[in-house]
Amino acid sequence: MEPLGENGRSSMMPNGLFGMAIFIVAELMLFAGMISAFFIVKAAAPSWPPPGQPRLPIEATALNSLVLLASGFFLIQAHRAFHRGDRDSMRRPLLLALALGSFFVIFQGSEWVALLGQGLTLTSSSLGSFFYLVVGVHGIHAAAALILLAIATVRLRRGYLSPGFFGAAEALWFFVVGVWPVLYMVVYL
Amino acid sequence: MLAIVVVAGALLADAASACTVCLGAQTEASRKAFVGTTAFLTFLPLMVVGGIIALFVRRTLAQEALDESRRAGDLDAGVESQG
Amino acid sequence: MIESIVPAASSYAWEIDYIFTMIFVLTGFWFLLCEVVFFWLIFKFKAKDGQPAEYITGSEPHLKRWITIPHVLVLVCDLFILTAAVKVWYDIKQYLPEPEKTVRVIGQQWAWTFVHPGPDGVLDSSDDIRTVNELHLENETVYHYQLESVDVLHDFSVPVFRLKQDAIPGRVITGWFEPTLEGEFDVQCAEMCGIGHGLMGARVFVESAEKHAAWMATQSPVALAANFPAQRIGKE
Amino acid sequence: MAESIPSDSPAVADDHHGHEEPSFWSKYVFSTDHKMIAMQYMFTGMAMAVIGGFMAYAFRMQLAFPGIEVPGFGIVTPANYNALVTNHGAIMIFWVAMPVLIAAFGNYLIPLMCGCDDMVFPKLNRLSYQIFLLSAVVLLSSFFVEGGGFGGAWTAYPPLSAKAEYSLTPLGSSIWLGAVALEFVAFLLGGINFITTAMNSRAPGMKLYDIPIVIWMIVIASILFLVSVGPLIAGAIMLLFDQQLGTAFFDPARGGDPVLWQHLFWFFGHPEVYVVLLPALGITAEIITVFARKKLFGYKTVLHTTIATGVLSFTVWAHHQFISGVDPRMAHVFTLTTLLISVPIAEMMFVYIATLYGGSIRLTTPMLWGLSFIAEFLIGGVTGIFLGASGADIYFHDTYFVLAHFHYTFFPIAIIGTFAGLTFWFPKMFGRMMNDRLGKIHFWGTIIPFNFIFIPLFVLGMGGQHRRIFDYSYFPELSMPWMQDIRVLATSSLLIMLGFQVVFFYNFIVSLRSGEKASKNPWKSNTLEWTADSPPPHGNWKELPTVYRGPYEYSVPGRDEDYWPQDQPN
Repeated sequence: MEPLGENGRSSMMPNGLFGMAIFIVAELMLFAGMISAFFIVKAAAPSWPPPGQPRLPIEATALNSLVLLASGFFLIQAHRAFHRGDRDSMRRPLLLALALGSFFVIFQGSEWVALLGQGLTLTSSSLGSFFYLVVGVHGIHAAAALILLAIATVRLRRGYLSPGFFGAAEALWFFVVGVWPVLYMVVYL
Repeated sequence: MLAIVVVAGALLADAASACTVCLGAQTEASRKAFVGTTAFLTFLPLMVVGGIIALFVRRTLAQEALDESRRAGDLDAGVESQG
Repeated sequence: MIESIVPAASSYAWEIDYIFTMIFVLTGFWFLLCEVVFFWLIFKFKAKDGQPAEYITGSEPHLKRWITIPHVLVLVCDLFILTAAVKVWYDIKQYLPEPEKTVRVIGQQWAWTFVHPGPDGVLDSSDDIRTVNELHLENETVYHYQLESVDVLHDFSVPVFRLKQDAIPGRVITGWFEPTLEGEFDVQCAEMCGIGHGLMGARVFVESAEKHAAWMATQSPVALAANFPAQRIGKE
Repeated sequence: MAESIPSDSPAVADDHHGHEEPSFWSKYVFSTDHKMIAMQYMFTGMAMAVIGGFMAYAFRMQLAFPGIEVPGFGIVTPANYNALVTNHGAIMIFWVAMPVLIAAFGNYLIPLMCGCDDMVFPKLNRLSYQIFLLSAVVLLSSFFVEGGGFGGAWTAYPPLSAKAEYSLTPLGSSIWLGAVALEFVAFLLGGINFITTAMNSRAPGMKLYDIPIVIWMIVIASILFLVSVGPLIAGAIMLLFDQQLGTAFFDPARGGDPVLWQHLFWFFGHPEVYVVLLPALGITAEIITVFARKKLFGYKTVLHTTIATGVLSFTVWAHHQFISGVDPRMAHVFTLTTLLISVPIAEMMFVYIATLYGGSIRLTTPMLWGLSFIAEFLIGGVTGIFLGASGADIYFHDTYFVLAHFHYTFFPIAIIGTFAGLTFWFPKMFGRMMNDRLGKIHFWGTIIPFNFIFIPLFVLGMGGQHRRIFDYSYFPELSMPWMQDIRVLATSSLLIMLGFQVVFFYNFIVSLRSGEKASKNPWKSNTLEWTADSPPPHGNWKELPTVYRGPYEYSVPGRDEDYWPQDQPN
């Protein structure tokens, strides 16, 4: 049980983390809405994937997903170190998580470029529309979470990283990592 | 109970063709998708928010009990120091 | 109660009127009860000098039952309404009787096109009769309607039949009705469909078998050609 | 609540309020003070209410006297009419009810009633208002682009809303949708703030069951909003893509599904009703307890029924789609849940009525508004049963019966609830009392015409008359003389009601400048906001209060005074 907050206020978790948790619930429903829409359109289609469309790179993305999961794993290590109060040994896993996360986003971007070249565009089919919508929205979240993590890294180096900020940043990144396998299974498989 | 029986009876009855999506195999899939996503969207928030609120309320009530006992402890300590 | 304003012209119209009256009586009872108690309390307990308010927490059993008992009664009323609603819905939307005739209803911005089966009684044959904003029906005949839309959402609404169903582009929606009252009535579009939504009305003519047959005769290509020799009537 | 973090991060509060005399800009425009932001929301909401009311005036005139040149507007063409009804609905719900009830009262009351100096994320709060203001400007600008304002109804069903060739408003529909999306983002940020502040930053000693009901209601409403808005934002992005980028999410000809939008829209649309209802119910609870000098008849009953309502509100949304071509068997489930949700709401009404029992009722202006909320909302509640019962909805769907029903819920919520809260907290907000006599004139001049607007519309709905039709002369059965007389009655009542709002604005401005000075606690109320100065300074209290008991300890036996403020040790 955490101690009473400032002025004896009952504060069960840092404000930043609390606010981020509420935000993440809203974002979860955003993805739930898109997944629902995807299932409805997919079920109504006479054949899936739509004919004449390039195949999504299932294997390459599977590897890329592992990179993302590894990033999440390193962030767990950083989290543990942070809560042990061991700020020195959290720098390395935090940087690794950041690097792997950035790799994931960049790799997804290069995949987009390749698919656009092969003729899968936003308007070419409902598969294309949903692919760019869902993966794009996830990519925006990933980029935002990476920016927060980068700020956290800077603050760690300067020595004023607070539990609230770090909690918020890592919560968003865990959400990005956690929702990706679901999206992968829904959109790619 | 009666309500459940009534609704269940009507659900088990055959769907008519006013059901726009109940004709043919492909529209059958579409119908299932609508029913499935309806259930999904309906129950997901209840589970997520319900879980968070249950956790929050439990922790807060425990915290309040702790505060209460701490306050009682302070009071006792105060009485002792005065005594 | 509804039939005093709008005539009931289909075989299931009475069911809707019945459920309306039922809900009206049940909710009306609760509504009046609540308002009477409410205003009585306001006048009874208006502030008077030297008469302080009572301290009531709401957990006293002899007072709390004034909440719990109505609460259970509301639930019981809900059950009656639910049973009636499920039955009416089942009869109108879920159950589909065998049709004697089928008409096709096509909504588009901003008119209704009706395709009647010709004298042979079958749709999609050469003697189909296609009209715009005029639906001709034979009285006391079970009809199926096939509802389609060309562009946006429309809603096929015939108040006298107590019938309403959305038309969705890309889908064919089948439902049924059986007219029981001869006359001429309004058809409306009940779903916002653009600028002309307010103009998208049509007329439904419910006719006896003889009159209906006579109308069909005037619509046959031969009769039309005789009446308007200069005008070519396009038929698909 | 403070964290020792520099304030340059997006998710973190700045807690280092300067208490020096601020400049005009930092005091009124870029303030992070929750009270100033609340006032900004309040006045923006009121301005939008005037615009929405003017729209109602224009199209009601057209309905009563088809084809006339409406004074102040001109001829109402079909395109105008559609744009007016669409934007009247959207403005009244998204730009009046939400900002005033949740954002304004939430911002004002949560820190004051929970005993803290400000919201936990003040900068986020300011950002939320700025986005909201932007959304309002964007919405209004949609009227002045080529093609005019969006006219596809506030539900914006595709394909009508998705394609310019159907809606004939190539820019208007996208701008409208963008405004709605911006507005959602604003309230998303606001909602995060409300929940975090109320749950994480309460005064010492304020336990969960010591939180005033209105705060609980605003928090639960914020949760409902945050959880339900996601699918609609997803839908709005998809619809915007359909309009501007040529995708086919809702185009049946290219593999999309138009019913999908209704799915995403109503998943949000129904909880939204409870999002605005709950704060109004909470305001009523505060007012009734104060002016009846009574403890709420079962604090926990109200709280638990609110939570039950919140839970059930996620399970009823498909009752808007009974006749829209979904599986007919789904109607049975949603009829069941819709009838079930009437139980907690009915129970809440019973509790409110029972609270009057044994009271010492003072019929001040805020109390009149609070009581009329109950009386009028009951009509809205019972008429909802007709529409929730699938069988009856076949007939009533999209008729004036629906319209009258939801105006009997939304008018008490948005108008009565707002006036109740505003007249009640006016002394606290502006430090002066409002004129009671003018307040009562305004009250009766609003309530009586209101009933004469919408009771006639129930009759028209029973007559099978559909909404959103700009001229009934095209339908012989709907343009019978007695129906036209009813429309004239409704419109003239609206004119009278709008006329009486002048009394309110006069009263508001005069009281603001020269009303009687208000003491700290003019209504002898228990909750914490009445222990601060009127109006409270920046930071609210010199010394933040401590809470010792629940908020509704009125007329406790054995005490000299009939109230017992939450911060008094004994």
